[in-house]
Amino acid sequence: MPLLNMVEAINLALRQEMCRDERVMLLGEDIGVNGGVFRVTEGLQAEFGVDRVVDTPLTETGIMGASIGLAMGGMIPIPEIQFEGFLGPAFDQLTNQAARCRSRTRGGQTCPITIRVPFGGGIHAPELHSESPEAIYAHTPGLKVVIPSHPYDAKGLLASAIRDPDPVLFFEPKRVYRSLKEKVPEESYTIPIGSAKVLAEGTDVTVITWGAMVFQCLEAIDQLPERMSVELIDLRTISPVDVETIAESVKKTGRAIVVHEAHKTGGFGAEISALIQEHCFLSLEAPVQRVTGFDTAVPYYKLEMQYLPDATRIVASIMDCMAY
Amino acid sequence: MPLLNMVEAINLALRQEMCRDERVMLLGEDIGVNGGVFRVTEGLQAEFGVDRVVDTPLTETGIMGASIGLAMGGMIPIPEIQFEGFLGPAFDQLTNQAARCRSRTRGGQTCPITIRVPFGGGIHAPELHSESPEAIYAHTPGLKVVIPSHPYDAKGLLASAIRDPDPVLFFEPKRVYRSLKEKVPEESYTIPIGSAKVLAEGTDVTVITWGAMVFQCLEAIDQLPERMSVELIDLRTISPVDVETIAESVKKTGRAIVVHEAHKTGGFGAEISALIQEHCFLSLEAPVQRVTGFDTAVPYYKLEMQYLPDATRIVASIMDCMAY
Amino acid sequence: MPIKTVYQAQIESIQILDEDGKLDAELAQNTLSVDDVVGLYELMFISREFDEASFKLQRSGRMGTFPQNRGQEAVSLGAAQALRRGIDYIVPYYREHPAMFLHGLPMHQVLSYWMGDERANAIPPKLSMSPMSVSIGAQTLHAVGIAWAFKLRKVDRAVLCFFGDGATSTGDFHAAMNFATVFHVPCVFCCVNNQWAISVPRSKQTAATTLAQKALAYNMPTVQVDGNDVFGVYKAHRDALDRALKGGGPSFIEAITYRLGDHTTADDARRYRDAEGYAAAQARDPLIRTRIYLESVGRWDESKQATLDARAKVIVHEVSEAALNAEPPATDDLFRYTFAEMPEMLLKQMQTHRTDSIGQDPEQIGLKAAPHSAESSEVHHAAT
Amino acid sequence: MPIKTVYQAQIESIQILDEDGKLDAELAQNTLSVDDVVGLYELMFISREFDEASFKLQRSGRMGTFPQNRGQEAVSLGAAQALRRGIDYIVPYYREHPAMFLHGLPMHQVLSYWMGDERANAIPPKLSMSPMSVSIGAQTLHAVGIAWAFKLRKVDRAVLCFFGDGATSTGDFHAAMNFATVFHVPCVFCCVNNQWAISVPRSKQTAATTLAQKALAYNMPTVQVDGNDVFGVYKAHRDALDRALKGGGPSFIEAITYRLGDHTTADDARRYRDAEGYAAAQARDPLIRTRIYLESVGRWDESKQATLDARAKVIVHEVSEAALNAEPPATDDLFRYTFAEMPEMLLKQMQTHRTDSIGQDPEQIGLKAAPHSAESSEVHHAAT
Ligand SMILES: Cc1ncc(C[n+]2csc(CCOP(=O)(O)OP(=O)(O)O)c2C)c(N)n1
Ligand SMILES: Cc1ncc(C[n+]2csc(CCOP(=O)(O)OP(=O)(O)O)c2C)c(N)n1
Ligand SMILES: [Mg+2]
Ligand SMILES: [Mg+2]
Repeated sequence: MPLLNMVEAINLALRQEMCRDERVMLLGEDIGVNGGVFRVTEGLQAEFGVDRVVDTPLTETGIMGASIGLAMGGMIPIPEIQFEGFLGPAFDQLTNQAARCRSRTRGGQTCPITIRVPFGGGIHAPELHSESPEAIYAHTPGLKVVIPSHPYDAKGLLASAIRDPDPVLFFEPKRVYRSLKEKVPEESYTIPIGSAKVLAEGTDVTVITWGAMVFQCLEAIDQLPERMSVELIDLRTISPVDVETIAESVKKTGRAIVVHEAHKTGGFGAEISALIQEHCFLSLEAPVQRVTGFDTAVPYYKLEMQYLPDATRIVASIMDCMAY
Repeated sequence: MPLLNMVEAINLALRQEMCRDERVMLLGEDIGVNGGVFRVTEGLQAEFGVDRVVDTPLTETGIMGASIGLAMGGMIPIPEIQFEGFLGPAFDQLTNQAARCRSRTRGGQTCPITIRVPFGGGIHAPELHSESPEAIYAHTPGLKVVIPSHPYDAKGLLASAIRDPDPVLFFEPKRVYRSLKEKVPEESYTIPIGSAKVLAEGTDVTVITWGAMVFQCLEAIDQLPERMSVELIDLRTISPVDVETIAESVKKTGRAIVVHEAHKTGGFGAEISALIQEHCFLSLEAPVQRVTGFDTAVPYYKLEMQYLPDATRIVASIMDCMAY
Repeated sequence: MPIKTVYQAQIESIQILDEDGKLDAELAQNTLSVDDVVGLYELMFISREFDEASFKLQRSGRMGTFPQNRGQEAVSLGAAQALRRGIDYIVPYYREHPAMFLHGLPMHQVLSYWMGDERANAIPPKLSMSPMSVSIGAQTLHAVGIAWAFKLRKVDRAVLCFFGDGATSTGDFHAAMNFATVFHVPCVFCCVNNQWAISVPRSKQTAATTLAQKALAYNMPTVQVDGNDVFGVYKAHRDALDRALKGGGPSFIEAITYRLGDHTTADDARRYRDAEGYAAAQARDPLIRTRIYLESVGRWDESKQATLDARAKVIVHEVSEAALNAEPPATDDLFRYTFAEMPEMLLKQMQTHRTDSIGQDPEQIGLKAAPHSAESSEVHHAAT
Repeated sequence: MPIKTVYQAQIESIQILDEDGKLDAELAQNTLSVDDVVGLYELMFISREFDEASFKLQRSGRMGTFPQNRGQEAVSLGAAQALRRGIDYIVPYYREHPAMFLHGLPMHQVLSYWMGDERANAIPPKLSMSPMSVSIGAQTLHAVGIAWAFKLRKVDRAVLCFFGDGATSTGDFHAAMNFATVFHVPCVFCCVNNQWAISVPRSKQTAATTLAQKALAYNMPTVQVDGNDVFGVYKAHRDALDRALKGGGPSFIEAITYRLGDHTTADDARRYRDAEGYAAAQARDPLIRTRIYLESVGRWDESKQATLDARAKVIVHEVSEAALNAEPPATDDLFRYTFAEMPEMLLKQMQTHRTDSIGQDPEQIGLKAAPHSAESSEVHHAAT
């Protein structure tokens, strides 16, 4: 089995889905000859031609709106938004049009698009290149929101997203793009959307996270005293969220910490916290804690590491929560 | 003291602030001759002229982006977005530009704009005219989000918003626009942004809400058995949220229910629920309950009343929560 | 160099049937037959009757907001007539019901739509159109995407997209025009310039002399047409469709007309409309002009009109009854179309009609869970 | 009618200093003095040196991504030269540092910016400009708003907005052009057509023959200019500024140039750039042309060049040192500029550098609260 990083795993999934179904096509800024600014679509235009891997003019509302139309016309488009900070101009088409297509037409018209978006911080990028807007889209009925943390998951989840009959927002944590390789099967496989993964089993406290923060959590767990037993859950999908896996774990541990890069207030951590007490109220031994980005704009990169949750903050929170 | 409805109260606040500071100006679709589709700006163009009450072309990103520039150039603009469903095209300028203006320029440039937006359901309007997107904007650092439920509050909060040196998103619950009148002082006054109001004192359970849902909650309280003592909190501002008032109440009652029109998942109720257990964990006798719109698109109006929380659902939730 | 001309353009305006009902026979060649015009006139008239009836339904509290097409019938129908039904695709906005009628949409669906019944958006499978768009400009990009798909799939179909003068100011319109030309897709843009975007007059919407010149920014073929002239509208669209189907790419048509009604039933145009402009526009009513033409060629008279009057009333009455008497939608419809497969949490919301966790799981307080069935949520609905 | 012409337009292209450094003396009248050109040439050269040094800083890991202006200096400086410093307002995007330098921005701020230091966005109070914009197109609306404010406040100032060829595709650009003309504001739109938007060539960005014709959609005066000709660029902007200040409203200028560098240091243009086009563009380098002109009028020679070489190196070295040696920003800066007054919850985040509720309120677990002071969060920072 080859060792692939996330960029390679996604590239492979795209290639396989394009081979599998000729209605699948890619469109976005710089994804053709240039292979995308992160090289995720490298080689695909050469292989599938300019009609199926399309460099578009610079307008995210155009990319999103045209993708909806392409889907209405029988294609399976995979638009790329170059950075999450540029989802802004596509917000209206994504939330008010793509996400409502099935509902508005009472099922007559569907919108099987997968929107690929590099997201999150930690790569010393300029302004608007390091944001985590996932909560906004998890609050959008009709839209699924998938966030893989590992190459293996990325490949299987992307295949599922592309085959999904409804719109899927697929956030790719750019900090992880090339930071690790793992064994990824050559052949095509799918991982169901909406199922979390328990990355470490434990009995004292549950840590729930997604995206690049998985690795900060793993680092934190390494730094904890040996006697502490942490269960780590990688949500992988935040909408629909796998509340069963979360609840089962917290019922066992009685303590929970959510970790995410996005701002605290109104972040998806709030939803997890609310769900936990709705489902595990009598098991909770301490309030659910949120270790998150601050309620400030994501700063320019000299202060980025002060903004992003890191192992130190996660460790401190786990220790405090255990002491409660 | 005159009896005013919310439309009249807002109109009066606008007039007074325009008299008070000549930099204040209004811009939006149909706000001039036509006085706005809800007549909120009625008479203002006649009084202050076409330079200060401006009918714009049909583009929300244009209205929002130009307002930011007007503020940079020394004006105090009050853009109107005709319905919350059309905030979509303004989303990028609002969240990535207006809300970051102070931070991006390290305080060198500020953005003292107040964005007025009629919002929420219950008036049998067409698609995209009945949404409640407040959670999205409460998750935007640098932006304040104010939602009055009563004419008196609307007038005082709007004056504060206009004088605030930072951008304020001012949601006006259209269901309440003309549904009640109350005594509103003729003279100018302000109500501080960020302070909730206890509308009814009680000891058994705390109900937290905002906007038009205040009236569904009041109706629900009326329907409860006499012996039950409910504390009702109208947040009035959801960002920054008045966590002290909430916590104080829940520490007393031990039970809390959040009611809002927006979809449950990722709604601002999740934040309130998370905050309550963070601040009142040891006082809680039951899980915080959320009575909200469903995780579906806001339906066309024949099903609207099934979507919106009503007194029946609120009563049921209060009774169940008390039985816990 | 040093100064040279790098670009030149000019825009033409066409009129074939003039204000007095006189036809330019030469230009009219290969456009509409007299039979076509009789059919179109009849539908114009029925649509007008439909608008009147809708107005009354709204005023009597039996319908929500409604946007009349009144005065714009020749644009809607002349344009739609240029398309092949069930083949070419119509992407309409909220005011273009006549075009949808011509292509076979059951008229009561439009009433049901404005009565707040989302089922009205389920377009019968054989028709080739999308539901009416509410968000101004958004649909122009969908039209381009559909046309692009047709091109990629090598099917011989084109798309007609309707939008108003106000829509030309949106970012989506700009993106749509750009994508259409860059990807050279078979899409016809019909800009219904009815002089108003609610209360904002065309002159305040843009400083451009014509809306047709918007297309110059994209090197898109563009023309202006008298929108009250059903021949001119037809010809402009027929030419554009032909070009599109021959691989000639998109076209833009500015159809100049006038909104004779209020913006919607929630609006009162007397607040902002100048009386003179309005009177002049009434005199240019496309129904008058088309009827004069038909009379002049001996194909229309008082008795035909009387028959049509009566027929229109019957049709519209039946349509209103159909909409008014429709079964109310099931509460479960609220949930059913969110995803192809309902996620667990949404299913629970549908089954319990509750969002509070105890309400969804009454066992938490020692009560038996509600039976999970479609009936239960109906019952719940009745109870609320 | 029946067919009449309703609109006509043509667009001109200007060149005053040609590829060989030859000046059109007539057109050059009332434009730049030879002294002006010496000053501009020197700054062009220093900017070029700045770009080189920045590239090296990035490659050696001491700076993040950086977008060179290389090849576009005549646009940036010719345009900015037409403005009155501290009076007329510049709204730049990320590639226009030469214009900002000309108007007095300390050069090290641009390096600090790309080193991820947000303090670099604090524009010195006497300068009249906004920070560089990252989101493509967004700044065009701000420029219009500022110009509109100047008009409303009746102050005699105009605005110059820079943006690229790619930006013309955005919805914000469309809205900005429309607002500018509808409200007739004193704003000059300088479209830096450097032939590329990252890897997307101008020909794929729009089907339009020229970018200048985008302005026709709004009835905005428009012109094309050779962007490597500092005289032409200056004249086009001077004319537009004069018009703006006389109440003549906005103007559009397409300045045709070529991005001689990669898009940014994160890009590798060899992946998509055709070698021939690139070679041809190198031959049209504005620095070469400007220098030939200055030599031809006896104002430049090898020794002057050698002096400038040395001076540029010193300046750029000093600037780099200033940026590299800046104190790191305080952690509290993260919080300080969110609102004029910090809400309670944000203050707690700053004071504790924590978001978890127990961490913010250690008394919950019987620990004493952390001391609330600026030092504490510094300490925290050091610990993380
Ligand atoms: C994006 C958006 N903004 C605002 C509105 C509110 N609105 C509904 S119709 C309308 C005017 C539309 O004018 P035009 O495009 O000329 O179409 P017409 O109604 O004249 O047919 C406005 C502003 C909307 N529906 N969508
Ligand atoms: C709204 C938005 N979308 C995408 C990007 C990513 N991006 C950065 S620069 C660029 C190309 C810009 O091209 P152009 O406007 O021609 O300016 P140039 O870089 O050539 O000077 C893109 C797509 C962005 N910054 N903003
Ligand atoms: Mg109109
Ligand atoms: Mg460019």
